[in-house]
Amino acid sequence: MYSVKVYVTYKESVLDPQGQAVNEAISRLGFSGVSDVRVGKYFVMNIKATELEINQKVDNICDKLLANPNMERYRYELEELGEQV
Amino acid sequence: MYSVKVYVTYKESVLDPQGQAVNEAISRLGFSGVSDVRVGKYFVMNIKATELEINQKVDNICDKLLANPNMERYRYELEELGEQV
Amino acid sequence: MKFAVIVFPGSNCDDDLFYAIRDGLHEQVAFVSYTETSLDGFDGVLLPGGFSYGDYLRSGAIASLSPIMNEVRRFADEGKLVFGTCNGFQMLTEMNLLPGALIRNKKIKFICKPVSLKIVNNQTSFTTDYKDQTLIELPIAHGEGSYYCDDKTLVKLKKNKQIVFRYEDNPNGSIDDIAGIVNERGNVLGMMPHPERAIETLLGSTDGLDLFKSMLTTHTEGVR
Amino acid sequence: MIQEPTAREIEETKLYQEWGLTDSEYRLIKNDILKRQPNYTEAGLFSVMWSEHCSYKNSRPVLSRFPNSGPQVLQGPGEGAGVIDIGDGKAVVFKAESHNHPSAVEPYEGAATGVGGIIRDIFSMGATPIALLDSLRFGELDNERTKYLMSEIVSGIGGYGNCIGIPTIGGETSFDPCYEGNPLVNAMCVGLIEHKNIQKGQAKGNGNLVIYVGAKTGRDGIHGATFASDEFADDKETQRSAVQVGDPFMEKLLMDACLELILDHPDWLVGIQDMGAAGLVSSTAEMASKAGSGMVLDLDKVPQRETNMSAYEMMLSESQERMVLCIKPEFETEVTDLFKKYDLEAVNIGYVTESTDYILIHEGKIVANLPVDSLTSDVPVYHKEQKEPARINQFKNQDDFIPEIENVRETWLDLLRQPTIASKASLYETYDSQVKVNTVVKPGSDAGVIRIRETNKALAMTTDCNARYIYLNPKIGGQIAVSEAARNIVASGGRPLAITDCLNYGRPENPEVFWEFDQSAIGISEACELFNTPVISGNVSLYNEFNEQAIYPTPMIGMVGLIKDVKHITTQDFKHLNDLLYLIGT
Ligand SMILES: Nc1ncnc2c1ncn2[C@@H]1O[C@H](COP(=O)(O)OP(=O)(O)O)[C@@H](O)[C@H]1O
Repeated sequence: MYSVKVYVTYKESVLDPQGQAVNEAISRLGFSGVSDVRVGKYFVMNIKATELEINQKVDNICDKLLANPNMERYRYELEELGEQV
Repeated sequence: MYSVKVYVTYKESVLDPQGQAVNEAISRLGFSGVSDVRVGKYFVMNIKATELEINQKVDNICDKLLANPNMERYRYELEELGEQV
Repeated sequence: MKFAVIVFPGSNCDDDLFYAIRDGLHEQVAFVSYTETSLDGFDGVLLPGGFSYGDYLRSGAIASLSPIMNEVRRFADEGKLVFGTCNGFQMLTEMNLLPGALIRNKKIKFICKPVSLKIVNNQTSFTTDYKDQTLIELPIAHGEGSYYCDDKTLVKLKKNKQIVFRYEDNPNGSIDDIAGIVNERGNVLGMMPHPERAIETLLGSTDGLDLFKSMLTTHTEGVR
Repeated sequence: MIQEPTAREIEETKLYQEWGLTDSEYRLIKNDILKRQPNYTEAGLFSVMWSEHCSYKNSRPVLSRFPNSGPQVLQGPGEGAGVIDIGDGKAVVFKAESHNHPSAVEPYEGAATGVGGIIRDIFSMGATPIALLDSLRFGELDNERTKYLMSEIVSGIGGYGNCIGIPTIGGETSFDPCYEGNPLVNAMCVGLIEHKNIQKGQAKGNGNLVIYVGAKTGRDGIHGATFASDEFADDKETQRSAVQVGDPFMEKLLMDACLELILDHPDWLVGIQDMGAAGLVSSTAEMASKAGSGMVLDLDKVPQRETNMSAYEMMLSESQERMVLCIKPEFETEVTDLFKKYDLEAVNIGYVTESTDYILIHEGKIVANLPVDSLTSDVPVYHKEQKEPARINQFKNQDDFIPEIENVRETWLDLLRQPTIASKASLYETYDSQVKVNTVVKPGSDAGVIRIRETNKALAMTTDCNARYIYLNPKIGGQIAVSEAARNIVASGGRPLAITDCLNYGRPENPEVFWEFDQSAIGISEACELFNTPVISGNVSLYNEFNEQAIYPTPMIGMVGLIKDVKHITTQDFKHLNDLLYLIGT
């Protein structure tokens, strides 16, 4: 069993209006020196798989569902959990 | 200058309809053994601050804007960047 | 001509399309559930607007994995007419039946209002009944309708005359003011505005009717 | 798991006070109703059912002033929503609901779940929702917090309505410093129904099954009802329990499934009610009490989102998107299958009995056993003290203010710049006002108008209230609120049918607040008599205060009118050059 964290963001070339809005809101709140805010999605899940399979499985799930390659890219982190049944 | 990554998720007890929908979609795609999907937000930004200030500054931004303490919690990672002006 | 309106969990403009065909175009129309696997007997497919699966994850993404979508793909591959509006457009890009993607509106907010569109190609299966370069008014209602594609795709879209509708006053930040595009073959149209909401004078505009009439013309006179 | 306090500890530590029960109420429960100490679960049930939000214990005497009958009234107050005949075997169903406190804490979700709740009230009557309206009050737009609240609340309303696919076709928005710490978020839903399909929230018939449908139960919003009956202060803000998150997608499925059950299978269904404030206990107890029945619920069967939930938590949870059905046992499989088609769980959690006992079983043990009426009708009614505020007399003695306008153009532009007067297009353009293709008049005119398919008729609807008038003179202000609504209906081509309301005030323990409440109700009643518009549903929201400063008395009026022929529909914009302008009235 793995705990998997997936991070999905727009590609650099895609305008990120949410990031811009957050950046402006931060400035309006009076915080200076904050720039280049980008907003993405963050998924946490548990996946049952062997060490051999896990990377391919996560890649597959990301390619097919969690990210749209036309505009997004992803990265992920794995953490092995104790054997839970 | 720091590169800051903030991760915001609903507290455990809060309903996560997105997570549920994504979990079901993953199963329908034929991937087995995936459970407890939670969807959160992910922010990347650059912040100018000294080592002394940075944690408090990020905490403040999160408390005031990026997360609603009534329903969400956050964690973040800092990475010091070279001195860019 | 017989149209199928595909209904996904969370679709909410399915009725809108149904009435447009039945009461506006006076042709046959039936709802088809996302769980079905056949489109036998239908001549055109309509993908409705709304919030399939709550627009969770990305709009249209989860719906595009439904059982019926393999059949929609086959239908499109055979050169038959497929039309998607709003959420339906988002599904078509998610399935790569149309290039590019629809992202969050530039000003973030959902926008519901009438917009002015220019017919930039009236030589498609969906626009023959419009005059070229005319302006029409259709409602929009979306939060993620900003059309995005990379530069290479944009060049290709222009070269192949795949851009069908452009906004006169771009409401959402779409690249090149794009409001609707067809695939290379010209039998799949996706657009953010809602022609099915502009069918009756009582409700403000009838500018959408010619789109469905064009589909009928194409069907009776053969695909261009 | 935390050890629950014993019945004795609850009495000795007066824990019930924390949940909003007074000493005398506790004594009434212990000495007269149960003749024993209530246990933890039971005390919890009483505390939410006897809160103002569920019981109207303070407002009932005031509400009794309202006219609520008439030949056109098919269902007055008391069910999920009121129903008015509009001919052709059809009727219109509507109600308004406030979600002020949750929206102050989590503006997006608070507003969204407010919309979700009022929609459930409408479809649980068997009606198809056809339109939404809202009524919003904020502080002045001179600070970031208010701008943030407004932006999130408007997004939340749109987010829910747009997603579920019900057009939002009208509303009102105004700004005044008195709402800064306690914004008002009122939502109204209108539905259409055939007379024969009108449902009741009742659980009757020995052995009939109690069915739970929709989202799983979590620990969200526990004590939401008592929380709605409590005022705000700065220092308390962080102690709030997590508000509920809305899932409009789930609600769309739930709505479609419930309507299919009601419209296509009336023989399977005995009663239906939504789980709103005080969730499971309020819905089931009301259903049984209304029918004079008893009920046994097995809480182990309640679908749960979290582990180790106690009976107390399950009964008080305000998780959204849930409904209770009472069905005939022979159709259990059919009902389960119908919901399964929509990917929804329908679970049998109990049954109706002949007695009038309300019995809860958890982990094989009886955890509550009460006379069901003790939760619903034995609630004490309070006649609160009233006192005319000093300001009213002061106003009387003040000289009339005669404005001197030097530059008409400047003054006019200044007026238009006032957020309360300025165009609200930037707000209502974020609402899908056209989905379902029946909207003839969108937001931006006097009233929203929806045509009724297959007829020549249409319905006009509006929400109105000028709280300043009510602050200055509650009685006349109340009359003005109803009159304004009526004018908006008439100006759209309709004849007023009836009203719903959201009565937003400060704490009723303050005699001046209570006087405002009562006086404005008198004014509203008088106007309703005159316009022949009975009050067929509504909602009371008290304790709207921030740091002990009450809001202006704000009774929002939601009115629906019938337009006999779509040809009569009028909009407020000028139509042609050289058309003549008339001023009518005084
Ligand atoms: N929150 C809102 N939601 C939907 N429509 C709104 C809202 N606020 C204002 N409107 C619309 O804007 C128009 C003007 O409203 P309002 O400012 O209350 O003026 P009036 O006093 O003329 O009713 C109306 O058509 C109303 O329906």
